[in-house]
Amino acid sequence: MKKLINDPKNVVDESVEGFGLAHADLVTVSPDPLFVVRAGGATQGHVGIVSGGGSGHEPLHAGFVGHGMLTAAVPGPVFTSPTPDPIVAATIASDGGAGVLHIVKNYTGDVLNFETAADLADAEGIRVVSVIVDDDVAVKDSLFTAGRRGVAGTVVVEKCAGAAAERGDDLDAVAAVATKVNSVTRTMGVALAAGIVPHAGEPSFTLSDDEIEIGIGIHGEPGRERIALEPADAIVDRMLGPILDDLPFESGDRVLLFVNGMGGTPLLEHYIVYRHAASVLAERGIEVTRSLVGNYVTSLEMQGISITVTKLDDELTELWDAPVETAALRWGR
Amino acid sequence: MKKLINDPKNVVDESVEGFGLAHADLVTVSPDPLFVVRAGGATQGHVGIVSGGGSGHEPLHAGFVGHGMLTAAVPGPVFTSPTPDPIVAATIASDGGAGVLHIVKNYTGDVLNFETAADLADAEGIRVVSVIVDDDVAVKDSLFTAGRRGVAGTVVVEKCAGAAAERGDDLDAVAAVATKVNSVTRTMGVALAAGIVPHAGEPSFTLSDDEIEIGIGIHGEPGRERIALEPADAIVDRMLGPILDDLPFESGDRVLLFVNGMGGTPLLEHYIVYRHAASVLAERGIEVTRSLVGNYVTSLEMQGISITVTKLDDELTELWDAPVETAALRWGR
Amino acid sequence: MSLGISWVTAWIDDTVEVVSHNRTRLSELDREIGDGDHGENLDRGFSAVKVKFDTLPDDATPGAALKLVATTLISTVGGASGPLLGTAFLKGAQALGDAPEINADGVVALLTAARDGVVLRGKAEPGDKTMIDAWTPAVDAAGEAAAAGASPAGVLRAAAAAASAGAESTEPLVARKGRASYLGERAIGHRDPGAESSALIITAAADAAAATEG
Amino acid sequence: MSLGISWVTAWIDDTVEVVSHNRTRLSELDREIGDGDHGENLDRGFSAVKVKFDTLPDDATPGAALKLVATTLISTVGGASGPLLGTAFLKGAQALGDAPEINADGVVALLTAARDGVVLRGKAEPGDKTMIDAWTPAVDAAGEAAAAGASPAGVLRAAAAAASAGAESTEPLVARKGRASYLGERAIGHRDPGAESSALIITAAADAAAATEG
Ligand SMILES: Nc1ncnc2c1ncn2[C@@H]1O[C@H](COP(=O)(O)OP(=O)(O)O)[C@@H](O)[C@H]1O
Ligand SMILES: Nc1ncnc2c1ncn2[C@@H]1O[C@H](COP(=O)(O)OP(=O)(O)O)[C@@H](O)[C@H]1O
Ligand SMILES: [Mg+2]
Ligand SMILES: [Mg+2]
Ligand SMILES: [Mg+2]
Ligand SMILES: [Mg+2]
Repeated sequence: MKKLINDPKNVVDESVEGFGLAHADLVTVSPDPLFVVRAGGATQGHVGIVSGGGSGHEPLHAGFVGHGMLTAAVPGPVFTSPTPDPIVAATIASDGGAGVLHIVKNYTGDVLNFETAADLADAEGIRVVSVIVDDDVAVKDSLFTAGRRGVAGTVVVEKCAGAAAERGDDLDAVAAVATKVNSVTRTMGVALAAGIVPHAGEPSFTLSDDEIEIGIGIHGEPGRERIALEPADAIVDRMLGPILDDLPFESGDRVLLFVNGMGGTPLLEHYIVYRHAASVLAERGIEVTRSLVGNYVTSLEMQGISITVTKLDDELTELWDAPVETAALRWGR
Repeated sequence: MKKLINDPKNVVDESVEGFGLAHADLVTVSPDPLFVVRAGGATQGHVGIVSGGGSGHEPLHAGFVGHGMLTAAVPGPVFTSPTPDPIVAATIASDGGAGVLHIVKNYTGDVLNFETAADLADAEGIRVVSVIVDDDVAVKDSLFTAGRRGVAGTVVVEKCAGAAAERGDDLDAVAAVATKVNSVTRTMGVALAAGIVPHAGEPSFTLSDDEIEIGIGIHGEPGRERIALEPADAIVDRMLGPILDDLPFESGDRVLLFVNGMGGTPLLEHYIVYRHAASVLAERGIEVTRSLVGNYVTSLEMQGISITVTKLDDELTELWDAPVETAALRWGR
Repeated sequence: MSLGISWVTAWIDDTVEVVSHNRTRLSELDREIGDGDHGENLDRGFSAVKVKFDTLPDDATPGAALKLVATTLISTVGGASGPLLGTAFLKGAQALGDAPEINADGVVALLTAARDGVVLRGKAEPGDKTMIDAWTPAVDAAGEAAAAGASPAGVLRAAAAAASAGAESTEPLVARKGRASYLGERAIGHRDPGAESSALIITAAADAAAATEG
Repeated sequence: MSLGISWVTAWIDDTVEVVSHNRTRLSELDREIGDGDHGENLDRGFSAVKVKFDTLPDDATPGAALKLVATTLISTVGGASGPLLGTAFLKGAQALGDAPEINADGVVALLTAARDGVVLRGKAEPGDKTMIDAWTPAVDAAGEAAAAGASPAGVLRAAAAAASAGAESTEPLVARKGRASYLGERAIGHRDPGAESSALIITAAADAAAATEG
């Protein structure tokens, strides 16, 4: 394992400290308990939005703290949900008197820790509503699984909910926006090579030189099936099929097409994937009206990508387009 | 080699096509000869700015085409300078009557092909001035080398020159800004693992599991020396030393600190590097007034980073802060 | 023959050591069917517990000591296992109240409350390939041993044996909770890391009791 | 005994084939001390030349044919070698003017102009570990052979031998131009890919001339 780190134990603390130094105009870092909050803190009278989860998915979540998106982010250890304490602290710091939305990716650990934190914040007199993101179509949502995972679609949820909070929606309305975005968002991922968790020192799974893993999550979990490497276009077909059939997305729909890199795949390849995905959507009569391409929800240095499609209506388009000023997403300001 | 590509021969064409589809609001792609120009083309009465070079460094250069930065970008084959034809075509498309600046990274191939293109554009009646970027302190600038390479500092040159063109500076003034930025910018890079050129199928160089390569360029060329892996902070010390001593940067200087990922290193690590770099600068009394962190000038999926320091005065700060709206860099609009 | 605070401290000391010793192995089990951090998570938690125990008053009740374990795990482990094991210890502690000594029935009550706490939070059933597959057989075996008149140490010994067998029994299962559930059939053949660590913790309790009684 | 358009087309056909055949090897040489694309670059260029040559009129002069090679290389190769080799062919073509046939002195003029073109663009000197280390010995040997009364094919044979030796002579050198110059001492022990490809091109010219003379 080769990484630009010092002690594996300090990876998250040092990285978040560096993040705070680099973006002092946007955020303030609380070192202990560890969370990242907008410079200036909560906006009085506005709903606060807190998200978080294991580290290793950067820029998610701290990279989305700022005007028009998150109020605070809580980075856990690498690939491990944070404990309730920092979530509670971040929730208190994000409360501007209008309550706080928790945006939680659907993993047992995240759900349980955020749940506990919400109870504790409630005991402090802060109203908390939680929305669970579960956009990953690779996992069957049934009684026999922990349900679909929350993956790249989280960015879209955070962006739109953030815009709703910024325009002054109340807590239930902001939560409704988050729920709505989640309900019209589907994602599927593929890995060519796993990342390496610093304290583990070995890849989470090993693929031979002609294998890829379809339906991976963002924590180095193995995926749904392992197949022989195919041309990019064929892989995109494999991924888009389940995404489009699931909602389903239909001819005439307007969508956001989001090609997300898992951290170790060059941008050159992202756009090759985007090209074919766009043409498949066009063939099906689905109109891509917004796009996002790049490393937004990563899995350390995993090689691979995910494709996310969100069905847009006028309201979601307006919320997507609203000004945002964060380290990783910025427009309109 | 595992990549999300179709035929290695079509990698650049398909990627640029995808880029054009994803960012149709910002750019227009000319497929043959291949170049990327601002949607709407040249701004009448303003200086045009064209840059380009081998592909594989994305988002450089196409990701910087748009308001406040490049007018056009010319992507060559992977790691190979484009030929004069598309450069000429991009130059013609970028001319708004006030002449065109070529920003050229200092590689023999880029310099020669842009030189030829400038002659040909001149023959078409377009005034072209070229500025060569050579910010890489890993290479000795002497009669016995091809001179310093142009690496990540190119982004800073393109940003500030773009802002100067946008505010209406004439060609000589825009070129003077580019030359000035280059003269106060220094960069050094390190690699933990080389990228793989699609048509080569093998890494450009091979490092064992405890080796790193100091002073690498962005084309997979081996670097200045190969050493045993060290903690991030020690590696940063090794890189910053030559950077700071070279200009030199001195106590009281205000600077932009730019930590650039080479493509395969997670953002988590970028900020660990940033953290220590910031503290070294602080110790030396150098004030970091602007920062940039992320994958901006990459070398396919190379694992590694570069550190760039640019000395800022009021003018350069203003040009850096000026609105920019491109696929990869966006603020103020 | 009952167990007091010295048993609790011996149990937790043992657990700290066993978890640290098995850190890599537990993370490796987790890498097979999860995200490879389970050993790391527990080790972070129990290292913190160790530090906290240094400040535990000598006259603390077993319940108070286990509550300290619970809150420390909840606030340091994270992931799924943090809230789950934390709740197990919290509910176990509540079951003990402020009794200074625990008899055989007390041990059964402790284990039962702990298991119920995990179910309350995680909603897993036996056979879902989770830590419940260690806890539930342990609770059952403990009840039987107590009914048969075993000592507290004997009850824990029976619980530990059942927990270990329970952990092993997860190997052929498909998971229905936690990350391993994403894998479907591919989880078959791998032992659940949380069941394994719970068996280790219950075994540490039995070892400590044997030594205490010894 | 002079060389005409049929020699040029045989030369270029040979070159297309030799470059394609050596594509991987040239890129591997370039990977050692450059960026690993030299074979790819030249193969892209000469493949394009092959296509262009299909439309070459039967009565084209050698100069016109070589000019077509030049402009095609310039507009398809890219990198450092594109403008450099392109200029070599361009200047060589200019040296031939519109003469239909080339004698021994013409061959020397062609090679000299080509080499001078490379120097004009790239400013390299002999010993800088570049393609110049193939071209300059080739020019010198050609001049000597012509002075000694060799046939055009003989002149090219001498040039080819010297170019090959020149390419080999780059191995112990430190590079002072091109990407390899970044490596300093680490370039020692590796042959310069551009010198090697130039030797292959000049050798193809000699082979074609030998076949033409038959
Ligand atoms: N719903 C649940 N009920 C009971 N135990 C669970 C549940 N979900 C997960 N677990 C247990 O948690 C273990 C994983 O813990 P750990 O690796 O520390 O957390 P994470 O899965 O968040 O990385 C699993 O092996 C399983 O035993
Ligand atoms: N200034 C120069 N003068 C002469 N030849 C040069 C010069 N710079 C580079 N070369 C030649 O170009 C070759 C590399 O060509 P190529 O790999 O195609 O281009 P690039 O270096 O742009 O990737 C070198 O091996 C060397 O022979
Ligand atoms: Mg985890
Ligand atoms: Mg090249
Ligand atoms: Mg785990
Ligand atoms: Mg090369």
